Amino acid sequence: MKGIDKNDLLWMYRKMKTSRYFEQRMEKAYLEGKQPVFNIGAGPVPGEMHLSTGQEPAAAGMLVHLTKDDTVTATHRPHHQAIAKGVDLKKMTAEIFGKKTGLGKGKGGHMHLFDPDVKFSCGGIVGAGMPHAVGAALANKKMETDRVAVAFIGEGAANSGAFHESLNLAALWKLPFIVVVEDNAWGISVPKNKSTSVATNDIRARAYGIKGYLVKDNDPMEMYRVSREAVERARNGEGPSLIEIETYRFLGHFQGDPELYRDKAEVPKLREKDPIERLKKYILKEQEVTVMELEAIEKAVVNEVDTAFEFAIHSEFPEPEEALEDVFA
Amino acid sequence: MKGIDKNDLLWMYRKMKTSRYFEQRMEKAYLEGKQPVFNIGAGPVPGEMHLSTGQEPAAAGMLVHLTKDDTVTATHRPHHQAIAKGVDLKKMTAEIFGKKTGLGKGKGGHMHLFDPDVKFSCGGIVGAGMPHAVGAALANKKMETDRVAVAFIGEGAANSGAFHESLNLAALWKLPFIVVVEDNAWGISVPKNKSTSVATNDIRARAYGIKGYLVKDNDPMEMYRVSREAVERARNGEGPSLIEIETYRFLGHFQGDPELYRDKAEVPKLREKDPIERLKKYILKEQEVTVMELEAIEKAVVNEVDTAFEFAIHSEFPEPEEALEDVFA
Amino acid sequence: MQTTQEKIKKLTGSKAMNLALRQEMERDPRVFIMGEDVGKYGGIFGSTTGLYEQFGAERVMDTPISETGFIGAAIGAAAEGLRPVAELMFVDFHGVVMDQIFNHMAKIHYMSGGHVKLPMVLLTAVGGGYSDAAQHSQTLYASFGHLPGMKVVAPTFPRDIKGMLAAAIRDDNPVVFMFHKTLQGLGWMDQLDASLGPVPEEAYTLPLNKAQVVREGRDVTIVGAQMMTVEALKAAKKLAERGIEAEVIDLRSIKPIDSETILKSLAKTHRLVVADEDYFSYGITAEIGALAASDGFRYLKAPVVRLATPDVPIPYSRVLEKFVIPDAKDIVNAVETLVTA
Amino acid sequence: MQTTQEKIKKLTGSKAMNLALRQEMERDPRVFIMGEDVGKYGGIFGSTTGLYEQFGAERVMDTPISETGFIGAAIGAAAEGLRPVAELMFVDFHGVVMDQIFNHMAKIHYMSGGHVKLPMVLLTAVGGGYSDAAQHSQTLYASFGHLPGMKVVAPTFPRDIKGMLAAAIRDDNPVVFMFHKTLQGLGWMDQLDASLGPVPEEAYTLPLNKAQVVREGRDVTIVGAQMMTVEALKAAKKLAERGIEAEVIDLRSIKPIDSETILKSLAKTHRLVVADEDYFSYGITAEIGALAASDGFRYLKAPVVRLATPDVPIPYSRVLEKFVIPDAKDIVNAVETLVTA
Ligand SMILES: Cc1ncc(C[n+]2csc(CCOP(=O)(O)OP(=O)(O)O)c2C)c(N)n1
Ligand SMILES: Cc1ncc(C[n+]2csc(CCOP(=O)(O)OP(=O)(O)O)c2C)c(N)n1
Ligand SMILES: [Mg+2]
Ligand SMILES: [Mg+2]
Repeated sequence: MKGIDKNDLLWMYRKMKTSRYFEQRMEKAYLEGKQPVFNIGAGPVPGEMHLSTGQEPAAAGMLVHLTKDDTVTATHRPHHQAIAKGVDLKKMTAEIFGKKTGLGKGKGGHMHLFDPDVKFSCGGIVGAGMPHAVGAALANKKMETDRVAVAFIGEGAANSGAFHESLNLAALWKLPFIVVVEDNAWGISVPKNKSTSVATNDIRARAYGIKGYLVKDNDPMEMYRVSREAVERARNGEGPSLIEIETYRFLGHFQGDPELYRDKAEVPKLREKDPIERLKKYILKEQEVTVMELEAIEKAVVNEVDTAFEFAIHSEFPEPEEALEDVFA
Repeated sequence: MKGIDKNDLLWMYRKMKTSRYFEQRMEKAYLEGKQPVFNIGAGPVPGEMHLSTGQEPAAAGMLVHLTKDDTVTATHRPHHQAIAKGVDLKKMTAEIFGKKTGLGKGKGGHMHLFDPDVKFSCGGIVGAGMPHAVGAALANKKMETDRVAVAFIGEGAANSGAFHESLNLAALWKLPFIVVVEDNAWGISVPKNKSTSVATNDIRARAYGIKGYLVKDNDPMEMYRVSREAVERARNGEGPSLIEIETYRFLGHFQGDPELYRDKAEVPKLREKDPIERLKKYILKEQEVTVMELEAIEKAVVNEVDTAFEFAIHSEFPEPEEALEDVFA
Repeated sequence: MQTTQEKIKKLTGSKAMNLALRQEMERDPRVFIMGEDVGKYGGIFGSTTGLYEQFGAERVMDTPISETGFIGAAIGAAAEGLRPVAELMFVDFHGVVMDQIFNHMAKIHYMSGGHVKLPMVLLTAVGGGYSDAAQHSQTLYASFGHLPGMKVVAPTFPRDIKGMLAAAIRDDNPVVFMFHKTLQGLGWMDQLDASLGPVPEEAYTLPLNKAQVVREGRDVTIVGAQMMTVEALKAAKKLAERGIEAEVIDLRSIKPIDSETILKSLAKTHRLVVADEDYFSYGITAEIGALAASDGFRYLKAPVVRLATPDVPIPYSRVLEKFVIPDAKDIVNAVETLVTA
Repeated sequence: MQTTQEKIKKLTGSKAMNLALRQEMERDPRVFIMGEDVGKYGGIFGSTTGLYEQFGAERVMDTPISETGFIGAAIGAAAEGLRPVAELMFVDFHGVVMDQIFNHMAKIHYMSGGHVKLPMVLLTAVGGGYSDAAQHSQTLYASFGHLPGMKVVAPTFPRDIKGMLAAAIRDDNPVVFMFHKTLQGLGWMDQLDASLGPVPEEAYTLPLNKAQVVREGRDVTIVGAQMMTVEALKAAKKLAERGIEAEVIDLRSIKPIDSETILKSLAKTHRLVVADEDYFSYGITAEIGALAASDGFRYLKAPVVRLATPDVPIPYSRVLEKFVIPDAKDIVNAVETLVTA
């Protein structure tokens, strides 16, 4: 295993920061019109809102190794992956605001972001994106490229039938496919030990004769290392991998979640181990990077996100009749 | 592990013989009206016909350890299990002939045999019976009985989502559940190595933290031993098991299968290792049983099956209007 | 159903459902609940609030995200004589478990010649209206109504919710019980008057196969279910101001359709508008429209009007979603055109 | 479509389908087939006979019994620009993969604002008639027709099968292509005249959204699809002997319904019988019955007659199955009552 590339770490830092700041702004926008009484349909951003704050390493540590020609499928909690995959942030934000300028012209929304330019998609049905990534990997192989396809899922999704069928297919056909299981300890209110019969999902890789990796404690550097190996193996035709990362859900399952099911002390403890701070410290300590360089990145992040929000907020809503368009090509 | 009980072996011999002879008669009945040109809808027994000839050890070796209060779910290839579970043979035969006196009044047919008196069911959708057995095991546990539930599936079914979800649930809830995977090497025309990413499914037990067993070479005695252990463990609250048995499909996937996909030499080779003959030899050699005793069993078998066919053949068809009955209780 | 005035309380749809579950679980120890987040969370749409605390983890079971597994297990448990209530969180997720539902739950009784009973309830949330987009906003009434072997109900008002849920649990057949999110009266959604109503406290049951005339009228019959009933009632009020008296029928049962009640109304009004939150093609407007064209033909004096969500996925953006789901205004317009034509 | 006489051959439905697949695969290297037993076996209903030999295992891929996995993978491959044809062996199995079909295959184009195209075909066998019982005999036309975002076709005759399958493969949208087992002309089933017909050898396409008048008449319109079209034609022959001239419409497209062709016929005959091998409630008879009651109301002179498989699972025993699936005799009886009423 080679060392860690400084530019990769800075890239990860930037993406993680972008995701974090994006979600801070999004949380605020989402709660507009929903206070003092939470009303899911009110405000500038209606519907469900699943934030990934705390889970940034899972996305950045993997996606730093991909190009825009590699495919990613994500879940109902897609912002960190979308941002790290390079989804057009303006269009993505506009989509979540339901605007005509959005990725899906306002038809998809937060759970259904599609950016074919960077081969990103996500969806609201748990587990359902995995077979799509298997299909992309199959296409990659058929077209004799060295592209890979990565599916992100939650630890809850690892108990769905789609998980099993997808991994068996990917392994059987030796596809350039990787699944990243983001174990944030919870499937809504159900803790992992009430949903999963084994302690960690890397064990399940053996049921398909593929490589299984476990990244503990939400470690961005370890995620980086493990993902690099898995991506290299996939590109070299050595078949699929399963990576489980123990990650942290700082917020509720969705915004508005009363979170009565989890210990009040859990989140503060997790927040002490903020992975972005951790990465920052590591970079400053281990790499030849100054605080000023990082601050420049932070500024750029704020600028990028703010610009995206400006764009989204000032974009037009679609005309009602546009609802009838785009059913068919 | 205790030794093998002679009466158990004789019971197995009887059940395997019954199944074999039943299927010989059924094959003949099925082909009536379908010769010289095979027509699936013609003759006294229309529709698909999946015979289990060669696979008898899987059923007998497991079911010798169960009582009528234990639950069994089976597949589209259900005769050997149904017979070993003690399903009413007259009603079962009548059902396959589409008669009013059948288990399902002629509504179910060969793939849909239900005998609640001995807690047996089967169905035509691959993998779908597994969750039902999990549910029965759950009920057993809730009702604080020591009953177990056993699902039989084919090796092809082990790649379906239902397999994964069922095993995870059974393991998570530590249910008295066993799945028997009958690896007859084929899922219709697809060989195991083109459907399954691991060589044997016992490996997959580890993905749920449960016991996995492998029975090689269709061995009735080994199936007996392994099943006894799994059933005892289940009854003692030690949780689920997965047993894969390497078994033999002597016939086509269904009657009328041209079998162009498999080597002409395969079946003759398998037939040399006929498990019923093998059990017979073992019994005669290792147990204090005479040829005459076995002949008496064989006679009883013929008599039982012939009586069932007589009953079925001479039973009435339902009245057409009865099609509208029994939708609801 | 006989109850005394004193025992009637105003409850939300959610509380009514909750009370029915509680009373049935108290009455019959064989009844238990399985589903995602039905335990401590109390059900994403509040259907099981407080039940975990009262009955414990054995009878209010959180499940993994394994709908085929646990709804299939409910079938297996029902076959053993238990009476499971399985919650499919959103009806939109039925596609991961449809085989268990329509090939097994719905057919085993029949295929067994009536020998295996499956006394179970599939509880599921339906409906749109708060921008939850294409995979979380459907009603899919007809996706269930089309297939034989299950009773499918979709009550609107709290009193019906309670009585029909109790009846569903006591029924020896599989019942799909659809509750509409917006009609649950949840604190975190728009508040509707219709989501609060008088509910007898004591246990009672209501028939699973009967529609109800919720407003009498002579000029036109409007048939709807759940939110479309609510919109129809709103429309009827407006129409009355303009001298048009609409009769409104709340379907309550999606399968079977209570043709008798509909035809009786049609015999009186001779005009029919059907409103459906589900998709247009092969939906409720199709089934009831065809009923009018066949058995009701002699009563019909004008073309049947079909108002439904058009054949497009439910869009996310508020303006778009509002545009596709029919509402009172659409109904008023339709009736006015119809009556004055 | 222009073809010369010489190039037309008599082919079975199965051979017609086969030829379409072969020609499209020769024409476009992006087209490939996935499914259970589509390789050496050639498809349980013969759809892929000989294709494995011609195109090899890469383009005619046998899959594990993992419908969610491989049909989901087809979606993913289509999004990358390939053009998969995925075979779901029996339509009855759709329940294990319905989520991929209706929530993803059918909606992704829309949810992406038209930016992601899914050019794929879901090929599936439908229909009963040979005692394959409740889980292998359904048509489920409406289960697909009800849901937005997919074109659903069910051609009857070999010429249509070939042209519509080619069109489905070339279409940039997901198309569900249903072929009826009994109309494939397979050696191991009852032989029907309708399963053999003239088919141009060269490649051609036919529209996916058009019904076809397959017999002209003035007294009544009979609408059917696949086997019901065949039965309707038989019935029309019998009726003609009795002086009743029935117009028969072969639907071909389940979604969208070609209302224009139906209404045009209704304007002429004023009477409508709809026959459906699918279940009664919320089925084809509902959709077309309601079309008649709404847009066709002014033409209708008698009640619409709905003939369909009643709302029961398909029973196994031959007498029972025969009883539930409508046939020519049922149609004749219905028309006679209708015309003489
Ligand atoms: C098939 C399906 N079942 C249930 C749901 C409802 N649901 C949405 S998110 C979620 C929890 C997912 O848990 P996990 O996979 O761990 O992802 P996380 O939310 O923790 O990121 C559930 C049950 C769904 N969307 N799809
Ligand atoms: C969900 C589903 N997919 C496909 C089929 C069609 N089918 C019936 S049996 C079979 C092969 C099953 O193979 P296996 O599980 O090994 O059992 P075997 O037939 O060998 O006993 C297939 C594909 C089905 N019945 N159900
Ligand atoms: Mg999680
Ligand atoms: Mg097999």
